[in-house]
Amino acid sequence: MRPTLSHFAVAGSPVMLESIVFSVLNGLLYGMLLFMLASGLTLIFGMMGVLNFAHASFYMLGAYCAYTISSYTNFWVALILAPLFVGFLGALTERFGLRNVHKHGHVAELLLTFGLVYVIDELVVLIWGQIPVNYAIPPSLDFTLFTLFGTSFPAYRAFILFVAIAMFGAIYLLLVRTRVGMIIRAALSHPEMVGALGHDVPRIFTLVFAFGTGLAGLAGVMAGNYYITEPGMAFSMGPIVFVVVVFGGLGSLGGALAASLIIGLVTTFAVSLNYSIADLLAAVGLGLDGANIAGGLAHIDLSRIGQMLPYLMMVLILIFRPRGLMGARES
Amino acid sequence: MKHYKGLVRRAVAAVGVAAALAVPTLGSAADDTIKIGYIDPLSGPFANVGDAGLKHFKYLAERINADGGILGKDVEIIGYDNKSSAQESLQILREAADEGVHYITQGNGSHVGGALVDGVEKHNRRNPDNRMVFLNYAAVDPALTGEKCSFWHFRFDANSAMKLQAITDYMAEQDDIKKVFLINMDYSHGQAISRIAKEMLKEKRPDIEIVGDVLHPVGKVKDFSPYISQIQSSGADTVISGNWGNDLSLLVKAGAQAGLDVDWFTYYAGGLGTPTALGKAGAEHVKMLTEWQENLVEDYEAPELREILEEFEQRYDGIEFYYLRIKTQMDMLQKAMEKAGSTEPLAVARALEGMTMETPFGTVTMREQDHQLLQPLFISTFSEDYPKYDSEGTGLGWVMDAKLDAASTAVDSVCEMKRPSS
Amino acid sequence: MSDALKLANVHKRFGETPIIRGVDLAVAPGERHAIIGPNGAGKSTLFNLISGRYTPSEGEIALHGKRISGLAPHQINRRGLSRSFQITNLFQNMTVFENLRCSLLWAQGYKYSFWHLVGRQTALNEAAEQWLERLGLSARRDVPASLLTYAEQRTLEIGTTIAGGADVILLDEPTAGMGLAERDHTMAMISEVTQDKTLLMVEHDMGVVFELADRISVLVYGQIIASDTPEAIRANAAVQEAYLGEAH
Amino acid sequence: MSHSQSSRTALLWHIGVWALFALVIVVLPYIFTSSSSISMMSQMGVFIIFALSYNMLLGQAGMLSFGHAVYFGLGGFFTLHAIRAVNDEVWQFPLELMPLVGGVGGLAFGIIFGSISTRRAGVTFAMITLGIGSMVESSANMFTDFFGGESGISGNRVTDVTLFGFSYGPSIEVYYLIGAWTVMAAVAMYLLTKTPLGRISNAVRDNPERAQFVGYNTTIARFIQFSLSGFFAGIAGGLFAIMFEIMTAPNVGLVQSGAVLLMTFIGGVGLFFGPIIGAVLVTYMHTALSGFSEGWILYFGLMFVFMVMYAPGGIAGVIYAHAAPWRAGLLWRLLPSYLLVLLPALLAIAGLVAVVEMGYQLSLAYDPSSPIDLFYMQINATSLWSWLVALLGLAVGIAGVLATARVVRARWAGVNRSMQATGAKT
Repeated sequence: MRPTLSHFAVAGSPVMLESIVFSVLNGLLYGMLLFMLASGLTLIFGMMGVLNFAHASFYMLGAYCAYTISSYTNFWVALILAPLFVGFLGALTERFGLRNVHKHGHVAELLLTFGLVYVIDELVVLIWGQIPVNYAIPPSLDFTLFTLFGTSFPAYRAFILFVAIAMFGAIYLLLVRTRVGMIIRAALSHPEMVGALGHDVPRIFTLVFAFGTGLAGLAGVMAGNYYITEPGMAFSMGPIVFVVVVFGGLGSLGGALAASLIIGLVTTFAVSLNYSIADLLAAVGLGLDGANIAGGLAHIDLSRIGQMLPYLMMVLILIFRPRGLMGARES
Repeated sequence: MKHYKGLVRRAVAAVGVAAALAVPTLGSAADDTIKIGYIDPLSGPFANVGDAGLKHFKYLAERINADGGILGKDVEIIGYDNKSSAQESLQILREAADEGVHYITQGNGSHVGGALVDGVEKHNRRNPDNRMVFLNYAAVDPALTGEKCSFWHFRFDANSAMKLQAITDYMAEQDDIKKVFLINMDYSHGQAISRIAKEMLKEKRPDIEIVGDVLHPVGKVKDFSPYISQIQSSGADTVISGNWGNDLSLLVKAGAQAGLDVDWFTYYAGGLGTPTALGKAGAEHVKMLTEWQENLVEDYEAPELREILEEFEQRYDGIEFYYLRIKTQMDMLQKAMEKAGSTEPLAVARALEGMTMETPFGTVTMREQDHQLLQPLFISTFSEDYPKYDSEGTGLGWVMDAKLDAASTAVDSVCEMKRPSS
Repeated sequence: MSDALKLANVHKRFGETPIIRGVDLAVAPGERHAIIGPNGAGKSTLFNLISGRYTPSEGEIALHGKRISGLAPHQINRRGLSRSFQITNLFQNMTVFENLRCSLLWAQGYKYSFWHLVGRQTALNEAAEQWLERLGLSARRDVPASLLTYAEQRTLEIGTTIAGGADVILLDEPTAGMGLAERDHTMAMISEVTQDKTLLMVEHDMGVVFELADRISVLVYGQIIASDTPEAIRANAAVQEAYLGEAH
Repeated sequence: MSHSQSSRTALLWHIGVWALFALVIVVLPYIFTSSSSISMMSQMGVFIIFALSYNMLLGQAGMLSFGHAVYFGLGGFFTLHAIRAVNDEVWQFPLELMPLVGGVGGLAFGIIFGSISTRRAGVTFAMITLGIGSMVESSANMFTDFFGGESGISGNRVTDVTLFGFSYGPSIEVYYLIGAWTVMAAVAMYLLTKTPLGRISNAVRDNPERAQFVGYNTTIARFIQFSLSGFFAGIAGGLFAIMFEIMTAPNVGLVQSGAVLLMTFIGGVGLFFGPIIGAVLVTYMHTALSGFSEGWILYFGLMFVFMVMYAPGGIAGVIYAHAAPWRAGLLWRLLPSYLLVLLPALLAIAGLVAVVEMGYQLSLAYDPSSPIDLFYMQINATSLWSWLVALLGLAVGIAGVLATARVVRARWAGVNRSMQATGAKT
């Protein structure tokens, strides 16, 4: 038996509306989480030209640190301390790792962070084990904020949205209003200029890397309890964050925001509008025989394509617009 | 942990003399133990499930050894991490054969189970002097005892068709079920549930409407809320899911967060973190079909099981005794070896065929036709009002709703077993 | 007979900033033509436009009467134009011999072949050996380019530019950074290897320019203010004022 | 002329080296006879081809790919489908040539995806390959007829259609089949480096701009090199499929792509034989170390990071760096300083291994308080003292390495000076 297609038959009915509203909400939420990760990655790339492969690993470290810190204190302390600690680890990475291979070029830097993925992921297993840890949503945020169409919207999701937006605002102000921000912005568009202006480039690099990884840590703090804190979380997040950053345009904060939201919405809608092309055709009165090849392809569910869509989008944009949605320059 | 020690020694040797192409050999290859290779995920998204299973086996082996072992030999469980990969499992199979392992056991993932049935079959054909027996404690794809059935494979868990038969028998009597939603993992196991559930419901309760049938990627979904809103908007009152591990925890967690008001019929809600994830939100709503839950020792006379469950929980903080079928499997293996008077795989496999055994809940039979164990099954509800044992300290426990006799769970099999002549 | 190289009203802007502002230039076949001008006049940009590194914003460039502006560098190279770089631009990890052999591959028609073994192509290897001798680098045959001395690198740079057999050669400051003795040696080498070729070069060293060039063009702020024989340029008042007067 | 003389000696020398390589492959199973070593050595053969094909990109053409397993995996899937077709008797094709099916499959997809990705270079190229790799991996869920879904596809390599009358059931026969292909593919890839395409790929790697100004379209050069690399990766995948008789979606995935990058880089990208060392070493360590725990990945990750930082030429690069002092007869001046550094290095490694193993024991073991056998000692991971001793060893070792490394550097400086003074070839 097929799923009923009443949604399509009575488009505009509350059922359809409900599905859309919740897909938008879920998509926004996922998108903002992606953005929290992508913003740090794109800043680091824009400033240093380093594509930090281990970014999602720092995200995972954020979640685990928050788990440990909150088990001794509480969530709010962890929310402050865990990103700071992750940022500190990032600074160490830059100071004692990346700086040494800088002379060998960007590919060497990329390879170093690639190796770090293995090291960090394994260290997490070493310290916290392979079994998911019980990093829970704080009780003070564990309630239903409002109920819409009979579906409740948990307060913690609203909190994630709030933190993500606050973070975007803070980064934006930092970049536009402060001196450091101006230097970083100058470096984003003309990296060779900053050194010429007499700034201590290595120190700025360390700071930017620490800041970027700290943002990843913050994303980990927020997402670790919303999802599940387990050693596979970096690997499942890593490639998609790259997609976001490349799609939005390497080094572009606005692009990262737009790309995060687009990809968040696209993947969410692909799941919630889970009808195969054949279903759609059937809805308009066209039957397709599943046995032939065209029929076989048409019977692939959207949700299955959904997993592939972000990567397809990334490959297409790299072919047709290599600098991404809003990238300032081609890598 | 002999295996692990050996590993460390090899690790050190390899770090020291990395260039020397030495052959990895295991410290003790002596024949005085019965080695059972446990091939399941010990890393990755399903590591918690694999780890719990391994602990069950080790604990039960320890008990057998304390009673003098089997035929005077100790049972040794060797854990191998297959990373949920069929391919990795086949490589392990080869490794295990070299290490003198003649009995392997696996449960998590019918895709792995299928590859191992095939792999063991090929291995035994090509290496008749070094055969292996595959004892399957949890891979439930009906095909493994159906079209893919093998003489060397024995299944100790009810297969998916049997479980659905039991669930739909029960559902057929619940008049308030009107709309059913199916959500399952996208591989042979989930696909089988989706297919069979629709067939059986249509036959037993043609008035029930299937309002959704979703397959999601295995171990990759982090946020189930899109699926939950799909269930919500379908108007379902009942959900059937064969999900396990994180895929089940995250699913019910997302459902609970969204305030989804449905009854869940599950295979695996009983342990390994799922009760914790369910919490109060699952009370009175989540049902499961299993061969065992702790409170059954209140309903039946089972002192040994009571001792085991209490000792196990004490020993492993946070893990409860969840797999009765692992005990059944070990007991039947012991019985078969004693009957055959040997640990030689062919003789033991022959002894296992058609074997019956008494358990506190009734007689279990290893069906000769397809090597599928028939055992009594229970439907239970997650409830605040439980007899004695709560689940994972949640303050909620499982209450038996119905018992299904071993005979009533039987589903016909298409298996045409090819038996080796020698 | 058409000019070897002809630029007509060539403009190049980067964003809003014009760098080349309407250059017209004609180089006859066999001519040795030098471009001089103060720093920032746009000499390197002009070379980059001719060699296809940049595309002109406006105007047209023709090689032997055929339009080349808008083509990719390799296409222009195949039509018979080759260039050297101001900053040495070699295959740093390859030996001197390999560098020369690489620059001969396309010219000898090997294209992207993966069915010839270069070691067994007698004609190719002999040609490369000959170039080694002509450049005086035989003793350094198997040394990686990155380990050569500066003068040797410059020599190899010019060698790889010319070896491919192009008949129009662009040399960007071939003697920059050299001592006097090295300079004279390089000059002699250039005259020797560019016989029968059309040569366009950018050079700061006036000695080199007046010794080697048949004609000289003076580029100031993206425009050619004079183009004539060395003697005429030396006498040209505007040039004296705009350039020579300041430079010397 | 002396050149032809020397080229003849060079030719003989080359033939000798390859003959030795083949001989080693023939003899090994007589030394390591157990079936798991046969299986491990077969894998080494497969990964030698795979890593060499990867080095056609990274080492020879400067293309850092994060998606090379696509061609390896798809080659394997094509081969296995072909084998199944022979199983089902709808096709007749000898098993010995089956890897060619994989090669052609790898080539076809190398052409398709290469035409997209090779238009860019550098980091953008790396990102496109990552995107394509992820795309192909996740599309395995969509095209379940081809990829077989979660369970993958399997076949039976014993097809009865063979050239040489072997059944290829026993793993030793498969080993020799893989060995033969390894020698053929390695020689072919070696010769490729000696062709105009090979030279131009080097040129494009070193200086794409200059390559254009000697008449080459760098995109086309990269594209052809990429496609051919796909061909050899496909052959490796085909052999992999024959060996395991099962292919699953992760075989085309990022983990596999990462593994080949790891082994190629550790072996060394700058020299042709580097990836061979890497493939052998990584496969050995994978098989020897990955049993119960995944700790080997940590050791590998650390080793990889260490090499990126201090030995970017990989193991082959380190070996090659000693060729010149050896020829100049100056190696003896370096060795004592190496011995000096070896002692604290061993201490540091021992401390590290102890810390890591105790950590795993605590976080993963069935019973953390059971002692671990390490360095012929019994160490208890739950005791504070063991941790203190291990950490102290690690710290003292690192300090010692830092101190003695100065001596090594000073010796090297001395050796380099002497070599320059004597005018020895570098």
